[in-house]
Amino acid sequence: MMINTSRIKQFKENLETKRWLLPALLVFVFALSLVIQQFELLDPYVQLIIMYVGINIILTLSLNLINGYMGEFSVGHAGFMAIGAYVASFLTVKVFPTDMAAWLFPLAVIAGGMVAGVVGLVVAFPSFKTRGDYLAIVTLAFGMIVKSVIENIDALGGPRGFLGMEKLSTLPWVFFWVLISVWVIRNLIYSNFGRGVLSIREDEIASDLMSVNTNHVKVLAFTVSSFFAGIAGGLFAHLLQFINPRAFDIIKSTDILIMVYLGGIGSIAGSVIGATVYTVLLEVLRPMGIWRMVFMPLVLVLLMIFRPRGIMGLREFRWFVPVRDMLASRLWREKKAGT
Amino acid sequence: SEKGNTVRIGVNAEMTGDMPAVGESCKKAAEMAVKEINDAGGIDVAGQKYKVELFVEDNAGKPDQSASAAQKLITQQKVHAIVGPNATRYALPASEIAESSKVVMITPWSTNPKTTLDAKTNAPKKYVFRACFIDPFQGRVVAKFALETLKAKKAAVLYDVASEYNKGIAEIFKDTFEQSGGKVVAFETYTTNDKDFSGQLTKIKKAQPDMMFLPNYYSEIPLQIQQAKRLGINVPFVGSDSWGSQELHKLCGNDCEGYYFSTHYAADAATPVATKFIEGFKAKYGTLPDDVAALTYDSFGLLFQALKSAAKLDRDAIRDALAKIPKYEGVTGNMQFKEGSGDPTKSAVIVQIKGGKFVYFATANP
Amino acid sequence: MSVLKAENVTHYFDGLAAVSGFNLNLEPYELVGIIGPNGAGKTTIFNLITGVYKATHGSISFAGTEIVGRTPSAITALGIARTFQNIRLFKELSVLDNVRIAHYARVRYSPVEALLHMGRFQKEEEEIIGHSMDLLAFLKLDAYADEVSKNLPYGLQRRLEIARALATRPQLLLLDEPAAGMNPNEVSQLMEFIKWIRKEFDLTILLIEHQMHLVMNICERLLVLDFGETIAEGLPRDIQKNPRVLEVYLGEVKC
Amino acid sequence: MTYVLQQLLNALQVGSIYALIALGYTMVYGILTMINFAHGDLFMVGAFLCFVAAVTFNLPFVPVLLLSMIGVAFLGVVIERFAYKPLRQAPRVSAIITALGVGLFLENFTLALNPYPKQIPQLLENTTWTFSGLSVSSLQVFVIILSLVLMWILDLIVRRTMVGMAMRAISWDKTVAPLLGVPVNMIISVTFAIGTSLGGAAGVMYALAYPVIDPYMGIMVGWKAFIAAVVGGIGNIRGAMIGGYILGAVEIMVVAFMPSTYRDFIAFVLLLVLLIFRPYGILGKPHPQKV
Amino acid sequence: MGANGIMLSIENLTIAYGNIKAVDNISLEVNEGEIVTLIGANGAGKSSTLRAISGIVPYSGRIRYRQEDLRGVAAHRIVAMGMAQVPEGRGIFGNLTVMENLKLATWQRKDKGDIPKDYERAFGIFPQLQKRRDQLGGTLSGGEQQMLAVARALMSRSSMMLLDEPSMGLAPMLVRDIFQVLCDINRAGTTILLVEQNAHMALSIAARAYVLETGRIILSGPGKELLGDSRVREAYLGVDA
Ligand SMILES: Nc1ncnc2c1ncn2[C@@H]1O[C@H](COP(=O)(O)OP(=O)(O)OP(=O)(O)O)[C@@H](O)[C@H]1O
Ligand SMILES: Nc1ncnc2c1ncn2[C@@H]1O[C@H](COP(=O)(O)OP(=O)(O)OP(=O)(O)O)[C@@H](O)[C@H]1O
Ligand SMILES: [Mg+2]
Ligand SMILES: [Mg+2]
Repeated sequence: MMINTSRIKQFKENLETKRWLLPALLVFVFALSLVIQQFELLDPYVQLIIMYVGINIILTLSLNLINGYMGEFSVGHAGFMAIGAYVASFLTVKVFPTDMAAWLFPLAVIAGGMVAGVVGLVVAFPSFKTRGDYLAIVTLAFGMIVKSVIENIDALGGPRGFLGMEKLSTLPWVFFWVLISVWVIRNLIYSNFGRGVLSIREDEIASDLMSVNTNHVKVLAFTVSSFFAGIAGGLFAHLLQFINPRAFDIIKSTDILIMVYLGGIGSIAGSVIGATVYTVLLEVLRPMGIWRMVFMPLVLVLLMIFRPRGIMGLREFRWFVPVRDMLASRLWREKKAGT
Repeated sequence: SEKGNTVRIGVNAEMTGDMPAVGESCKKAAEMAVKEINDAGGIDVAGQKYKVELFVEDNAGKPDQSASAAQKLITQQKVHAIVGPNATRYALPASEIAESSKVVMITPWSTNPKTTLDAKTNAPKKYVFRACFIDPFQGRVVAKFALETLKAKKAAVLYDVASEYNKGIAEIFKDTFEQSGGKVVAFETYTTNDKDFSGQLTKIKKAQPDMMFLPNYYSEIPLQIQQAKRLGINVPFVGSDSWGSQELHKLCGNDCEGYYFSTHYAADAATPVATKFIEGFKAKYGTLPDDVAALTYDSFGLLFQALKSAAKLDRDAIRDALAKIPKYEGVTGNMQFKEGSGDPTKSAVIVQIKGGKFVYFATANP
Repeated sequence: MSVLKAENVTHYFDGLAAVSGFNLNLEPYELVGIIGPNGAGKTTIFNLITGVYKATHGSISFAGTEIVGRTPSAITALGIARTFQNIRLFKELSVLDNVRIAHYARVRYSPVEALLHMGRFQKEEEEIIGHSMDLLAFLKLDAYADEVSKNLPYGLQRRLEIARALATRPQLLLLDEPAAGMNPNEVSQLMEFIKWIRKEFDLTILLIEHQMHLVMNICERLLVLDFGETIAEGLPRDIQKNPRVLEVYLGEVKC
Repeated sequence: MTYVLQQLLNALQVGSIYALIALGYTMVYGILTMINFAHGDLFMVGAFLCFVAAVTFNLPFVPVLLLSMIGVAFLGVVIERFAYKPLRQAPRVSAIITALGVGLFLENFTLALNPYPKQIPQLLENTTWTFSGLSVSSLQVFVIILSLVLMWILDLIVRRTMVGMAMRAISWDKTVAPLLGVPVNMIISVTFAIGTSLGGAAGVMYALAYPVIDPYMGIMVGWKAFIAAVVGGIGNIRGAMIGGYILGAVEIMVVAFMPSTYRDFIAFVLLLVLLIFRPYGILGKPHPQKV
Repeated sequence: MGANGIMLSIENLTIAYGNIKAVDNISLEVNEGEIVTLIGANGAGKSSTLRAISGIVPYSGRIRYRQEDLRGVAAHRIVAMGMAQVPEGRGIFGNLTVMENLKLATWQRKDKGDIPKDYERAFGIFPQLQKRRDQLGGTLSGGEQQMLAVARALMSRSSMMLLDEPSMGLAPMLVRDIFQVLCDINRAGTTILLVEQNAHMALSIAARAYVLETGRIILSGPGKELLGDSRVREAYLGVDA
């Protein structure tokens, strides 16, 4: 018993010391990104691609919350992205004083995310009653409605799009938001609400009967998910400096879906991997011309056949898991042995 | 920063996505222009001969990919200048990158005024040029043509509400037409990729217009005209430069016979430059060039002419030479950049579709 | 005061009465069994009590509170927990997480506290883990805590369902065929187990069972259902001799 | 009045096409509960086969129609065997994502071969009759009638034949069917063949009615047909027809009586409202969840 | 009965779902003309055994029907060989009419001409079904559904019938009827392997019986004998020994 306990302790200490590595690494990379930004150390093209990867990670993670963790099938995610993009852009261009735009940028992005989050409720409510393919239609129609509404608002430029944003999305900002989204989704998933989300995926009725207030959980999940999609939209808009409704059509939603299922459902690591692989592969294969668009779907189909849940489906990179959860049973045993 | 002893020119084209035919034409014309100049021994820049090297990137008909294609051309391929993208929605994000990277970008076909303007200040961008005229000009040309030549009093418009080009030009047409005494009796919309327009056309028929303006892409025109005729709308149909693809004849057959559109050039009233291009294109690809091809070719022509007069082979020198081009004789007519602007002064032509050809009808000067 | 009181509860599916005029009064600490042939409406009664279906007529009150019309999660939070006839664990999740989820209603921290890992969050999470593990240990499942629940043997899955139900801290526990799939030996152990948890957790228990051995030995009172109607009610001893009940379970054919 | 009639006629034509494509979705869904997101692209392939048959091989209408239907059916069966069948035991969404991938593949592969839109020649004599301002074209009538006939035949197959009986049986319970001697894999292939051949037929019909085709033509129409199928109650053949006609009618009638700019907005909002009141579609029923 | 008399023989059958062994190395046989019953608690592996025989779950071990090894034979081919199953929960197609349900079962038959005769035979045994020929299967009462399930198995011209809990969900009267029909069918020459929870009833009509417990056969012998066995009485008949 003694030996056993000390080994667990050792394992835990080991894990905890090494655990500092990940946040340290992230902080370091964040600092690095600031330096890169300041001294223009990285090729702007590489920077641009990294920022796309970052934005796509946020999108993928946020959709994974609904489709992967909660097991629904939402297909209109680009609609939330559009809302975030337009709200943030409208703020920096039309509302905030021009010379302050750069300072108020984070506020604009957050506002975009919040509006998207509130609109997320529109989709959360039907999800109380419908599931599966019918909810898919609700989200699909929602995406199309968002596009159509923006097309009809002249103040937003309608189909001509909206421009005038400065290039405020920088490597540090994108990186910062990636960290926030990973952190928020991880902390939510490894909490009571996250367990509620998972239990809805596993068995909604049983979940309800185990006292999980499924409606609350759904509202929370849809709000958080659309909030981050909105954040991604704000970053996207201030990276491209131009947005139009078409940039957020069903094809964009499909792209996000593909990244989620490619990387793997119900996994933060999967989302990071899926978004990175997809974005980078698309860039790297650019010289293939049209054939890259033939090749990519083939990769997707083959992956689905051989790994139906995606690369990291339902598995997690161990350092993303809180110690409390990962070692729950061992720590408990250790405590019992101690007392 | 630019490397080697070649002139490196990038093309950012819509090879996949929603308008692959545009990208295809653009690429063909670019390859032809480059081959011609290399076959002629290359290009003289500041007293030295250079071969031209071409880099084509697909922007997949997505704004983000358009930006990354531009960025890749600039920093990875280290091009001296970029031609493309063609559609405004892809040209805009790419133009921001070109402008901030100080690399010349010439869009062959983006007719939206905003492409060459700084969105904040509305001042012209320094590095962004185009080879075509702009929508307001074209909208006015068509409106005037409808009022004066067709003597139309009541016009109907059907346009794609989800597409910036169509909507922009439709609105300018409406304004001009109504300011000049006409009346737009129906102003109907559809959404990209629609193929059925019967609802809108039935409504238009009820409004009894004298003419109908269709500022839409050539691939949609045949369907719109056929369906209109089937419903018994027998008025002249008028279009804009987006009609100007040779494919239109194949797609439309007899249905478009006799109608008009404004465009960049007319093959039959062609100058020797144009004739040479048309013949060359036909010989190389077996089809007649459309105006994306002509404008792409002209974009290259503009670049080549600028290169010849550039002080040295360098991005800024190219931009300065381009801005100061005295007069360029292109396939799509003579052009010159307005003082401090990336928009050329050039005329439009009205062509009529006759016997499966685009026939010169009139010229409209700015 | 009675723990559960059902009065004249009736439920129709597409016009078919699955349960009609059902009455039940459970006193604290009672252990009552419901028996009856397949399709008699036994599980439907559980579903009505736990809010999965809303009774077409009648009233059900729990500790004096009317519960018809409330959501299942609200009813569970009030203190009624159940297991399922066809096991419904959260299959892909670990045994421990299955039990942790059942603590949902008792968590006091808000999503924001969860995000920021503020004091209450840490404390409650540790409590939940501690309580869940204690419960698992109590039911001799702690060795499997990190196992994915679908990989447990059938018998342990049943036991985990009970553990999960207990984690909601119920006053009233509904067990739907807890002995299904158990051999006579296991059934005997289960009988002890049920009596034991009743004592430990001070529970009122209502159970559905086909295994006469179990029912006859541990239930203090029995209800016999057939075609949605209660055909007999009383002490096991009397029920066992009731000719109508015998007919339901036994019969003879000459071949 | 003429105006309203004319618009009704328009709605009927648009609805017929949506209904035809929706049928293909519904058939596959009905039997496998799988949304075949590649269906819109198979429809596109049908239109392209029509082009090849009519232009390259210069065939008349009937062989063109048959060839497209058979070609697409063959493609559908091949796709089912290689891309979907391995996923029958996998989570449902995996198959849906695979279908998305297959669809993207079909689009871009076709595009790689044909960058330009293609024109479909007039395979049928097209005359327009006018009755006091009401224009009816023979093609319009033909499209509506042929759609109805194909739907009727399908309905007959599903309701009256042994194969149709087996399809319905499999959709009710896949595991019991083989115990009665029904070869499930074969029936699924047949269902795919029929469902996708209807997509092929819709492709031809669409190509005749709207004779300019391109590789991306199936995307939007496909999504809309999927919506139609769901609105009607997915898995239900008559529901798909009703859904198709409803979607067609909504789209046309919004244009007819309201500013056409609002068409998409109003149409989708109406569909959402409909789904709120009938969450499982018009003829659909929720699968009873036994607890 | 000699070797010829063995209709179905199962040797060392093991069935696993993932990590769970549902059936663990069992052997049993059914002779031509017999009723053999397999009893055991929920989850003992009875249904799994039947599913393996019908070829719809993978297994290890050997299953032979009339000397032919069934490994690799597709489920629908096994039906064509004359072995039909009445599955657990009846497996009625609720969206098909009674007639259609019956008709579907003739899928594998080559002798299409004889089919009408068999409808008559089925309706002769279950006159109630004839009255409901055009009613949807889903709207039948439980007992009628069970009759339909048996009738359907008859329609595939099976010489051997596997039944999975035919008494499930039936009122006592109907249970008796169904068992009576099974006896009649058996007397007319159909071999029967019967899985039952209603052990009392099953044992009373079976020639031989096997008792399955958590995947293993713990007892076997003539039906009547097991009916008197104290262990069986305690565990399955709810009677204290
Ligand atoms: N969701 C539902 N929709 C329609 N009918 C249902 C539903 N749930 C149950 N039923 C029907 O109600 C009746 C009672 O079912 P219930 O599940 O309560 O039976 P039970 O007594 O628990 O039987 P068992 O012993 O087999 O579990 C049955 O006829 C069943 O088919
Ligand atoms: N498809 C499946 N996947 C996983 N496990 C299964 C599956 N089918 C059955 N099992 C498990 O295999 C074991 C035996 O099941 P089986 O259905 O053969 O039992 P049974 O004796 O027929 O029980 P019952 O009396 O309930 O019908 C059970 O533990 C069951 O949970
Ligand atoms: Mg039950
Ligand atoms: Mg069974």
